[in-house]
Amino acid sequence: MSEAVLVVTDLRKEYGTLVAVDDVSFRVESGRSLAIVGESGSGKTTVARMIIGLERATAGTIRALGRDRSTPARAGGERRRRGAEVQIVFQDPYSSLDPRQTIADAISEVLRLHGGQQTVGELCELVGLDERQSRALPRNLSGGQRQRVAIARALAAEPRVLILDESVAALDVSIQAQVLNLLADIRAETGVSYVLISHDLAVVRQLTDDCVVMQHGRIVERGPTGQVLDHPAEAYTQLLRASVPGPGWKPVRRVRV
Amino acid sequence: MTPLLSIDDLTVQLSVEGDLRTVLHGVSLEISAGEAVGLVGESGSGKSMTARAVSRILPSGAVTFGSISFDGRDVSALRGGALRQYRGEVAMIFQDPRAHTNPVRTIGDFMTEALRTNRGVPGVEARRRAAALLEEVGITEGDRRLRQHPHELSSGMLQRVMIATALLTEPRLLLADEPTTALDVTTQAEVMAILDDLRRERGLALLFITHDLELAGAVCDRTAVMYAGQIVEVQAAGTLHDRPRHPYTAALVAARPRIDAMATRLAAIPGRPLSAFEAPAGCAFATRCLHVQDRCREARPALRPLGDGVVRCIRAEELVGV
Amino acid sequence: MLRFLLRRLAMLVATLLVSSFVIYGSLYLAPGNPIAALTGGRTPSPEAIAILEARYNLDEPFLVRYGLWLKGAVTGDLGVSIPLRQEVSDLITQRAGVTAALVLYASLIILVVGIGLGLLAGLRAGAVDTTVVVVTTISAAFPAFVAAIVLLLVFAVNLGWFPATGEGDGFVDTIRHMTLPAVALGFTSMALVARVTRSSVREELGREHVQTARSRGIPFRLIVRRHVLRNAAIPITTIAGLTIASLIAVAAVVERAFAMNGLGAYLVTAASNKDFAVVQGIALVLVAAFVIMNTVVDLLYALLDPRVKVGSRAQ
Amino acid sequence: MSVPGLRGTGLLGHVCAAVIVLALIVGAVGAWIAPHDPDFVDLDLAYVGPFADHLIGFDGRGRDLLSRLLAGARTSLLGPVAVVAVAVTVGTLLAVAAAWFGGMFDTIVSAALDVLFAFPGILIAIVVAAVFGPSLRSAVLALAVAYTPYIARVLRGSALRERAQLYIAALEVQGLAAVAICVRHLIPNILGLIVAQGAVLFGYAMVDLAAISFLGLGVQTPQADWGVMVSEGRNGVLQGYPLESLAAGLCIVVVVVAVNLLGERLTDRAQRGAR
Repeated sequence: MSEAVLVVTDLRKEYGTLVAVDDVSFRVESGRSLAIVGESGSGKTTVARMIIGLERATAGTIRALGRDRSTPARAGGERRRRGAEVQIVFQDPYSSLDPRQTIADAISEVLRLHGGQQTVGELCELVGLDERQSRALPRNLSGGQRQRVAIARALAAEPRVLILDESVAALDVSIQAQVLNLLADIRAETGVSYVLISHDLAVVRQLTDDCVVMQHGRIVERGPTGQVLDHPAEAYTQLLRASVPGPGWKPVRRVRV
Repeated sequence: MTPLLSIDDLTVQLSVEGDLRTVLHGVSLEISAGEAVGLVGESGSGKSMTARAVSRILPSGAVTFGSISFDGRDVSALRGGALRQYRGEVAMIFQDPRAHTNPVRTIGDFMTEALRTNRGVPGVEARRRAAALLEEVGITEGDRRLRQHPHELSSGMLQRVMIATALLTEPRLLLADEPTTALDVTTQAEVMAILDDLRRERGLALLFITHDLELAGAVCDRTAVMYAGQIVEVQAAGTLHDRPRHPYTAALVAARPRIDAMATRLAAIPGRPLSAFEAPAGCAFATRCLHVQDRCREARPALRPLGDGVVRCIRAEELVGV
Repeated sequence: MLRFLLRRLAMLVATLLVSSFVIYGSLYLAPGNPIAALTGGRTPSPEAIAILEARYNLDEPFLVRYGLWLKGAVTGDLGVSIPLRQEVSDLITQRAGVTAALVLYASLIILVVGIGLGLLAGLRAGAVDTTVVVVTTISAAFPAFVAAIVLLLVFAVNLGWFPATGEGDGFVDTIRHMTLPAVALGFTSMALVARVTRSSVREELGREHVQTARSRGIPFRLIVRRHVLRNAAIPITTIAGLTIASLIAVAAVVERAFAMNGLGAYLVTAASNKDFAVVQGIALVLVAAFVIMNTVVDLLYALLDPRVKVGSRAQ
Repeated sequence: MSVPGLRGTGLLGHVCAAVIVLALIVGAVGAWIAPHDPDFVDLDLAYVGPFADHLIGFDGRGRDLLSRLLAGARTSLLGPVAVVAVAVTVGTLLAVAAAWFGGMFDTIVSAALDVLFAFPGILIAIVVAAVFGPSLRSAVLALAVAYTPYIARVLRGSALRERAQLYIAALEVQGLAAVAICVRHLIPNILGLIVAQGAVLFGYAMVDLAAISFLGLGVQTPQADWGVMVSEGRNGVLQGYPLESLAAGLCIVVVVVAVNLLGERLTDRAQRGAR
């Protein structure tokens, strides 16, 4: 077994009486990628927010690269260090960039913060943005281009784990394919591990090695992505799989509320 | 037999900060009574604008050319009572049910408003019919639901309310604009099943707008694909996915990752989807097409019959099977 | 809904308590010696000082005096004006009617004219709209005291239609006397209400649910009544309530300009004379009226908007 | 042609800005460019109309009216500037801190602001005048206190919205310090609204300060001030000599119209800019 870059153990999050995340554990090995699959309210995004320190876990531990990050850091040095371990790309490409900052400025701000060796030019090239686009403001870029910028900015911290929180969900099909290919290339080049938060099983298949399926805050099924999607064992996973339109698919009514 | 809805060479321009921008360019489409037609495209392709033009709710300042006729009547000429009558026969469902219901009115008010106002159905009778339809879309305790406000219902349930509401006036054509895009997959399957069932039971025609080719394929008889404000291809929904005739349709099918297998590399389409006003003079897809030739850029290809459908590509025959 | 009501009432009481403390405390800190004011500058005998201190509770510590004052205030006893040697509550009741009538009259003008103009402009684009916008832009910039002077000049001095000063006796005469002051008082707020009405009507007209109603063939006038006006009523109520509450303070200016014997004008006189008991009393009454008004607006808001749920606050 | 900072406010916005700048210049140097001594009394010249280089005549005590308007611009305009400067600075700091820290801190700040909100500005000014004696400084202080909760409330709302933007979360995850995020990103992104709110408040402050001086609790006679002049001219109005009140009133109205229009356009622009 190779080295684990991210280990989550018995993670729990309560909001008042509501249990949003309950007893969630998983590990991500170096260079491999994990999908957290679920629908709205499954708790998958809350898990991501706890890993990156935007949300405080009620119980449980989170370790990245062998270092504990179970509670959000306060000190500046520690927060920067954690920033260089795990990064995130959000779903909405429109609000994830400061509207007043050019692309180059946004990336170089992060490079300066972490004292990275890469240059703005290299990062832009890595994600397929040209010189002219790097001088533009976010409002002059399309959704797909902005998402490339968000990826470049996350990579500027040289993280070992990149969380993709529905990062391609808001994109048109033709653009989504471009970004998925880009993410595959980046992984091959940098060896970064992805944690993909997604409801889209086809995207999960394309990008990840392993997956966990969440429902009502709990993990209901886990395993290699191909196996879970082809032979789902749990009823919920089967339902999820059966709900995806494909050739020959017909919607069927189930329940009444 | 005349089709129920017939859109002929429809061009729509919107005024954006004083300029007129073309959003639809020469759209032609027919829907027969009881037929379900899918309208598929990426953002900016003009699919929603087509539905808005049919339902006569284009933004103010819009300029339209071409014609839309419903049951032989010219839609653009309808006024007053005739327009209200038409709107009872053509119902519309929107993507975001929450924004499309008045937050301060009850579900009952919302559902029965058209019946009470335009058909003179008494309140009690209208509520009885509403509760019965809620039952049909799978919402029990109809009377209680009718007293609730939209914020008390989940999005999935609210979308079912929208469907029930649309059916309440017994329309002949339903315009559904991405009705399940904002919903979870399992909820989407359920809502689509309800929509499909009720539509078939009533022999209702459907214009189903979506970005999901496979979803359209599952519930529609024919699928039309739009790009840059134009229809580029129409054919039977069942065969479109496996036998696309327009390079854009083919590219769209190929770009989508598959659930049953991982591709080493997705066949991405270079560039980004264009709106009608940005499209080049020749074939609108020429800037992104892998099979483009010089002659594609010379003149805009016409929508021409091919097999059981129509296609807007001069190389369609040569490219079949490529 | 009941919990919301109780919460809101608890907040009201808390705000009133804190306000009363602030009012009493700040005037307690004021420099100057009340004994000197009582004796008019003569040097009093030690016995006299002791008697006066006991009479006016001046020998008690601050918190006790605050407590006594607050206890009195709840039962309607606001103490005694030292320079005038009269009950503060009597001084207030004599004048409260004038201020209340003035604010009420102005509110009526604001609601009728403001909402009327706003609806007109919101529903009729073009010349009507432009006219309303120009008129309200100017009237919004007209301070009450400038409006008062202009109204005095035109309608009292030049045309002689209305009296220039005083409050009047009997209903008709009171209306005659109050009309100019009420218009002056409501001038700015009327414009504000008109503008908010106009913009909320415009905003509601552009909402998606209005589009749904259109797509279902609901006639325009019904859409306006059932969806646009009903929904726009929420922001209009808020702004109208807030701006009417603010009149309670601005009334001082108008009363002064028209030489009316109201609470506000009297508060100013008392402040100039350092008659602290009166300042405390009137300030408390005005703040209470202001806070109660704001609470009423919040409750109305909750009634109008079903989304305001138990426990959540109107933002 | 467009002045940076006024882009998107249209011709009217530029005209309004020009009026305001002109007024502020007069406020700064008015006393020095006055053609006559604004405080020189000659009762024989009371209410005498325009004459020679006395372009708009004399007031009820025979002082040169134009000179008094020019001299009075100082307190009438710089007073509101002081009110706005204090209220906007304190209000912005409170709003951003409340939005950033949230939780208990936000609850306490919001509750305190709610209580303060229960005091109308003019009422605070009257009480402060009773305690410290009437003066411009008391009035400015009172209004700054009264306006702070107003601006803090508005800005807290927009700071909260901005705080919820994902780019802020992204920078937090990167490990950028909170102060740096606020100063470099959050505040610049709500700056348009801060400026617009400042302009709106300036209009209110001008009206309220003048009203307080009108009540005799702000700037004191015989000092020239537009509010004081409207008040002093009241007797003239009743006697048929309305010029002093009207001239001073007109000055106030013109500046307030300009400020309101500009504030409105800046607010529109800030909201449009909010993607």
